[in-house]
Amino acid sequence: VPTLAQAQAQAVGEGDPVILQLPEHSKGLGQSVAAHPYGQPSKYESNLQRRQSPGLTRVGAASVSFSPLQGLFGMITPSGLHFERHHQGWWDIDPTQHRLMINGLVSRPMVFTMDELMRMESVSRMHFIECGANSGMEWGNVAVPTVQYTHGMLSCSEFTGVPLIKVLEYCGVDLKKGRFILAEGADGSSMTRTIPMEMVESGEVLLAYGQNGEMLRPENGYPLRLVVPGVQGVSWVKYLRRIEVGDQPYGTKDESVHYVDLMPDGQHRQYTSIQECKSVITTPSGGQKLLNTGFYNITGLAWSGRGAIKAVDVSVDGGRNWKPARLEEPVLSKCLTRFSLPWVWSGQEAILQSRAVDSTGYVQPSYQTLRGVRGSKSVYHNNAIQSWQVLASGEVNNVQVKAS
Amino acid sequence: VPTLAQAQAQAVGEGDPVILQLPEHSKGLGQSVAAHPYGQPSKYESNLQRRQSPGLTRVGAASVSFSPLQGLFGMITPSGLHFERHHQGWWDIDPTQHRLMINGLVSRPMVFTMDELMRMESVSRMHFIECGANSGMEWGNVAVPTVQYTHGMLSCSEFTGVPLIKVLEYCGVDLKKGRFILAEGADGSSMTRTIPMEMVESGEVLLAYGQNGEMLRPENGYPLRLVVPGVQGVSWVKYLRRIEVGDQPYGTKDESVHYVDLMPDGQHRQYTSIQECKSVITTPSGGQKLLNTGFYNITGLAWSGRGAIKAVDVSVDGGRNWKPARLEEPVLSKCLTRFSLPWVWSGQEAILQSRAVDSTGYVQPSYQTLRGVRGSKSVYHNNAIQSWQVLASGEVNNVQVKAS
Amino acid sequence: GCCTIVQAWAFEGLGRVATPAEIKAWDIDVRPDFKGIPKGRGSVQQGQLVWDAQCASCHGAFGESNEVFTPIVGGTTDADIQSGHVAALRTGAVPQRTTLMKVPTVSTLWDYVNRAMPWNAPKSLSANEVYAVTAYILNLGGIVPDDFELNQDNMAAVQNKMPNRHGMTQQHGLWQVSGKPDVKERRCMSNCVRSVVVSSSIPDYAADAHGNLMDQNRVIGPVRGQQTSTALAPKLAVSHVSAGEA
Amino acid sequence: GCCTIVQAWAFEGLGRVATPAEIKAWDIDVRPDFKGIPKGRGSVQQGQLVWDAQCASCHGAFGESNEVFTPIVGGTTDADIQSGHVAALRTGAVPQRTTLMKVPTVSTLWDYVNRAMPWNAPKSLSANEVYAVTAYILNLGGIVPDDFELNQDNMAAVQNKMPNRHGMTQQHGLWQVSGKPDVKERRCMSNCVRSVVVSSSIPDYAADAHGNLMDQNRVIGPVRGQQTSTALAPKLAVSHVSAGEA
Ligand code: HEC
Ligand code: HEC
Ligand SMILES: [Ca+2]
Ligand SMILES: [Ca+2]
Ligand SMILES: [Ca+2]
Ligand SMILES: [Ca+2]
Ligand SMILES: [Ca+2]
Ligand SMILES: [Ca+2]
Ligand SMILES: [Co+2]
Ligand SMILES: [Co+2]
Repeated sequence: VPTLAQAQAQAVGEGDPVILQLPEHSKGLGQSVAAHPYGQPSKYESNLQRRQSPGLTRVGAASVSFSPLQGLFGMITPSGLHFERHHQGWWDIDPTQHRLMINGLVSRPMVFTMDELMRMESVSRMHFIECGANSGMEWGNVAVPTVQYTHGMLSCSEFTGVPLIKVLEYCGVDLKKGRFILAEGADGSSMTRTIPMEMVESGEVLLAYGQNGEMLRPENGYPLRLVVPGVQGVSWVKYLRRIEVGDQPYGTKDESVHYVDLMPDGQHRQYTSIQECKSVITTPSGGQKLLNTGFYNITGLAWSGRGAIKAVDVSVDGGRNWKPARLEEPVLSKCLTRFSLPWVWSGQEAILQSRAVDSTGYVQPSYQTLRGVRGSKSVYHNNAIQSWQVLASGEVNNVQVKAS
Repeated sequence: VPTLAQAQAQAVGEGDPVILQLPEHSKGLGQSVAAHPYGQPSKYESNLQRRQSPGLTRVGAASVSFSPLQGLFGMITPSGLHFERHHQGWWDIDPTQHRLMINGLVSRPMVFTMDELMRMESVSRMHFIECGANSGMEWGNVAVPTVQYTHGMLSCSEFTGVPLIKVLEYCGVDLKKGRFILAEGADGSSMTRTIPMEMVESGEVLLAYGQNGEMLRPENGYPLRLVVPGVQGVSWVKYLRRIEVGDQPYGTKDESVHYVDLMPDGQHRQYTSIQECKSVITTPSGGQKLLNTGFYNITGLAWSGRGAIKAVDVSVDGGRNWKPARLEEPVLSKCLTRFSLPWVWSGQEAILQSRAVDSTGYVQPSYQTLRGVRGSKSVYHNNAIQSWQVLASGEVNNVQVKAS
Repeated sequence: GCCTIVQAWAFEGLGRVATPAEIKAWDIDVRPDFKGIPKGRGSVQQGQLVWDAQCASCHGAFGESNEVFTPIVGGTTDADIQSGHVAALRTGAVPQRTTLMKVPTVSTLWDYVNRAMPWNAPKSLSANEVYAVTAYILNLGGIVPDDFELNQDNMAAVQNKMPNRHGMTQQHGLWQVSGKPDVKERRCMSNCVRSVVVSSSIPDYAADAHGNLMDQNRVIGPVRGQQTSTALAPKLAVSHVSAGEA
Repeated sequence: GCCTIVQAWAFEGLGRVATPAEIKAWDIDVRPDFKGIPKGRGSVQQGQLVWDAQCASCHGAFGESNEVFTPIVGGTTDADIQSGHVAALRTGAVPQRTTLMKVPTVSTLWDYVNRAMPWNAPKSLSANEVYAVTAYILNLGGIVPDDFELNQDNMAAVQNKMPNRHGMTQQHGLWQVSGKPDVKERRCMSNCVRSVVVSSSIPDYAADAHGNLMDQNRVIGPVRGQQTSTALAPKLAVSHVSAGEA
């Protein structure tokens, strides 16, 4: 790892040696095209990996790897760094052998091959996917150091596939009785989740095979997954093998034992699904260190499972005062939106926060407001405002604050 | 490679064996999270690679690899499949040692480190990049079999960086005298290209380091390249080390010997840059074979260096009749736009074409119209309508047609 | 003519009707109303045999193990079985929430074990084995007696004894698109609060619990990762704007 | 206070002024008006020594080689040197366009050799060597005599002898944003033409010139790649809509 000194332009004497002495690559012949028929990031980028959070889970095949949001730009997540959540491990399934079955309250239960699904008219749409348990470790207290671990169960891709409602209509769905679907995976867990037909009818729920221009990655459900925009990732069933139309919810394990939100009165909320409006500053963020005083671009991500982002406000004084940030275009529904605000750091302590507002007018809550309603044992759906404390040393730390 | 028969759902007797006998992945435990800290495509996707066109160039380090458009979805090109064009090979440059110099008609010539450039306020924008020589082999006759080779010097990414004009203003640029910039790379070729200040002033030209959420790939100019939306790829100088502001064009090798368009009168057009409105059907396309008769989704890509796509028309009878295709949203300026049109193939011969119209009202020309003005020796800037002939056998072939 | 341009989303000719055998092979879900459950039976004793052979290695002999997954059994009381509310969820008396403390529906247990367990050999159990091992789990939780035999007909009666059967609410706005949010923040822009204190941060001793953060950040850019391991940190110059101005 | 939120794009404190030595090290471009060219000199004879030692292996002894790159020399005539228009570009008399047939400006040759050649050791030549080898290339093209010495002062005179110096036009709409397109197609929607014939296609013998196209397409999807190699093609069933309907 090079030191900071190396990374600063130096003008001692004649000038910077890396300018005065031409580098090897200015004086030699580089590598051929297609040296990598499928290209890779630079070797200097290897610090940015998806990582597990030590101690969070007990076995790697029922676990999470987090996206390194601290180093990402724009809204697209590189597919190689997409977060992972598996309940019974991931597979690289032979797509020629994969089938999708539609049954239940349809006049014609049907089977489709990937060839057939990929022949249908398709749409491509950019959407975020967030695990319902994202930021779950932080409900009670600060638990993890960086935005990778606090918010890294979040990714955003361009998905390509067929609106499920069109295929259900083709199978003769009974939309009067059939107010729910069950989506089921082909992996060992055969993940099952109930989705209200209202969502399917919106046309937004997709039988998706494409992700960022290519096929889904194996870790993300190759060759077929459900895309349920705005809804927690567990409903985006991977390795999708079956859709059943039914007249009541299915009460599956991951909607009766997990992905249920414990309230202060001891009741669990069941079928919590929608990821409400949320944002986080990714640079500067926890575990980082500012190089020196001066100009910085405060930047981060905002999203809402209920629509588009309308505004993001940024505070550098722990929530006393706020200023609207600039939103990167296009601002799309149920998609990450990049925001930024220029800032000059004087070298004194600061507390950075971002607060998003969505197209329904919903305002992202503080921890105080959120806990006031839901307590601190919910595990899921923590969309509180994140605070990053900048110390005089330039170190940025994850903190929670109490305002009065 | 599995046969087609394997890929069709089979309902002989009881049903399809791949449904009746549960696959291994439904009955076992899969792999752990972060098994690949940086993920890869499925092994079943290995046919989609960037490839050289045999015989096109003589040495791999001054050559082209083409993007496999025949298998891509949506508008984003996976960075691993981004087309490559190198003049003196590619490098994986140590970014801590990389510098950008601004000189020429500025009051303060300056040097920036990557740290400093990445601290500045940035924007993220989706744009296509197309080589000026894309489709160049086809000016006279059909020369190559598939859309990978006819149109594959085309990719589209979300780029992140700083608007060059802001940095020039910071250096005290003289915009009255300085009507041109020279962009120069740090590789062996130290690629130089002149860009009119008019384009820089639009705010669209970026000092870019980000591509699809992560850093630029080494093959695409890591750690810094110029992004010049709407302009041929050669101007998007990679490994960017210097910007000079000047009062006249620079007449560099790649604007005096190459990337000059030969007209029928023997004159070359110099400083041709803008990639005019163009489109191509990617499925079904040359070298493919339809699986059987019935429903198909004709889909492809459209783009314009002068703005946004307004419409794409599709013909299935060689240009006699046209129908407007559906455009995938968002439709962005100087960005790929995916179009599609549902079609039922009866099994008889057909000739598929697409024709794009951009926001300036410009209509993509036929070969007859284009050659009528520019002849057939231009090499660069072939934006003619592409024809794919569907034979009764289902085979799709690259053809050119003559209408009367 | 050669070709028809058709109306969108017609899909003519794609797919085929599923056979009854195919639907039977894949349609394995069991709903809270027991729709989908196959006939069968299994006793607590039979379940113990399955459990000890195929489950205990991961979940512990009494479903109490925390090694591979959180405990399945524990934390419920006879009073809970009476009330249908697991009291410890309200009082916080039990630190960890077991499966039986949360699961409101016995169908969920049956369905999940049937589709996903044993973890490394899912879908290998017969229906009778699933009945039996479900009975055994219920017995470990004191929900059914030692001599109980579970079958498709007495599931509904067992459901009435599930300790947390009334522990779920759907009174919230997070499921349906039309649902209303429960949390309301206001968008104050200036002088929103008087004082702000840090109420929680990572204790020093846990600073390197996630490894060396320097190695989890890019080597260039506006910031670096903090050196959190014991290895020597590179010297930082944070007191001036840029070395170039020195 | 701790912090100022500033106006966008201010960048306060970032970057530093470049030193004269740094600018000298990197600002190597030479424009058509010869701005940027360093003082120096080199004769055709000296240039031949450089060429034979460092260039001929790739470009051929007379710049005629097609092996590593298209020929540098050839296709120009004395008449072209007179007119400043390479006639073969109009007549098509020469199949391949050499560098000297196209390059309008001698500065371009000097600049490019100086920055990029020899290909595998760019920027290794001295200014005098670049003058010399440029003189040698010009001599191979009959533009300067055998006893010529090129230097910064006679470049302008040589420019007046470049065979294609008048061969470029900027009269087109493809450079500036405000440029107008030269090609006008109309957007006809129906009955646009009477007949359509295929005028060009890939000859059968070239069918596998790009390898087996089956291996360049996905193994699933609406289509397959065509089998273009000699290996046996899998049997295709194209006469019915789907095997499932059989
Ligand atoms: C090899 C280890 C292993 C074996 C053997 C195993 N399990 Fe599991 N079990 C797990 C893991 C890991 C999970 C959590 C899966 C997840 O994250 O979705 C689990 C989850 C469960 C759950 C759901 C608990 C909850 O709260 O989500 C039940 C019930 C269960 N197992 C029962 C069984 C039964 C019954 C058997 C034997 C027939 C069995 N298990 C065998 C590892 C195992
Ligand atoms: C190892 C092979 C090699 C050597 C040695 C070499 N060249 Fe080249 N040269 C090339 C290649 C390849 C190109 C094309 C580069 C590109 O695509 O931009 C080229 C391009 C050129 C061009 C531009 C031609 C055009 O039409 O674009 C000139 C002029 C040239 N070389 C001159 C020289 C001189 C003078 C030397 C010796 C001092 C030299 N070359 C040594 C391989 C070589
Ligand atoms: Ca989830
Ligand atoms: Ca190009
Ligand atoms: Ca069912
Ligand atoms: Ca500075
Ligand atoms: Ca200069
Ligand atoms: Ca069919
Ligand atoms: Co999950
Ligand atoms: Co180029």
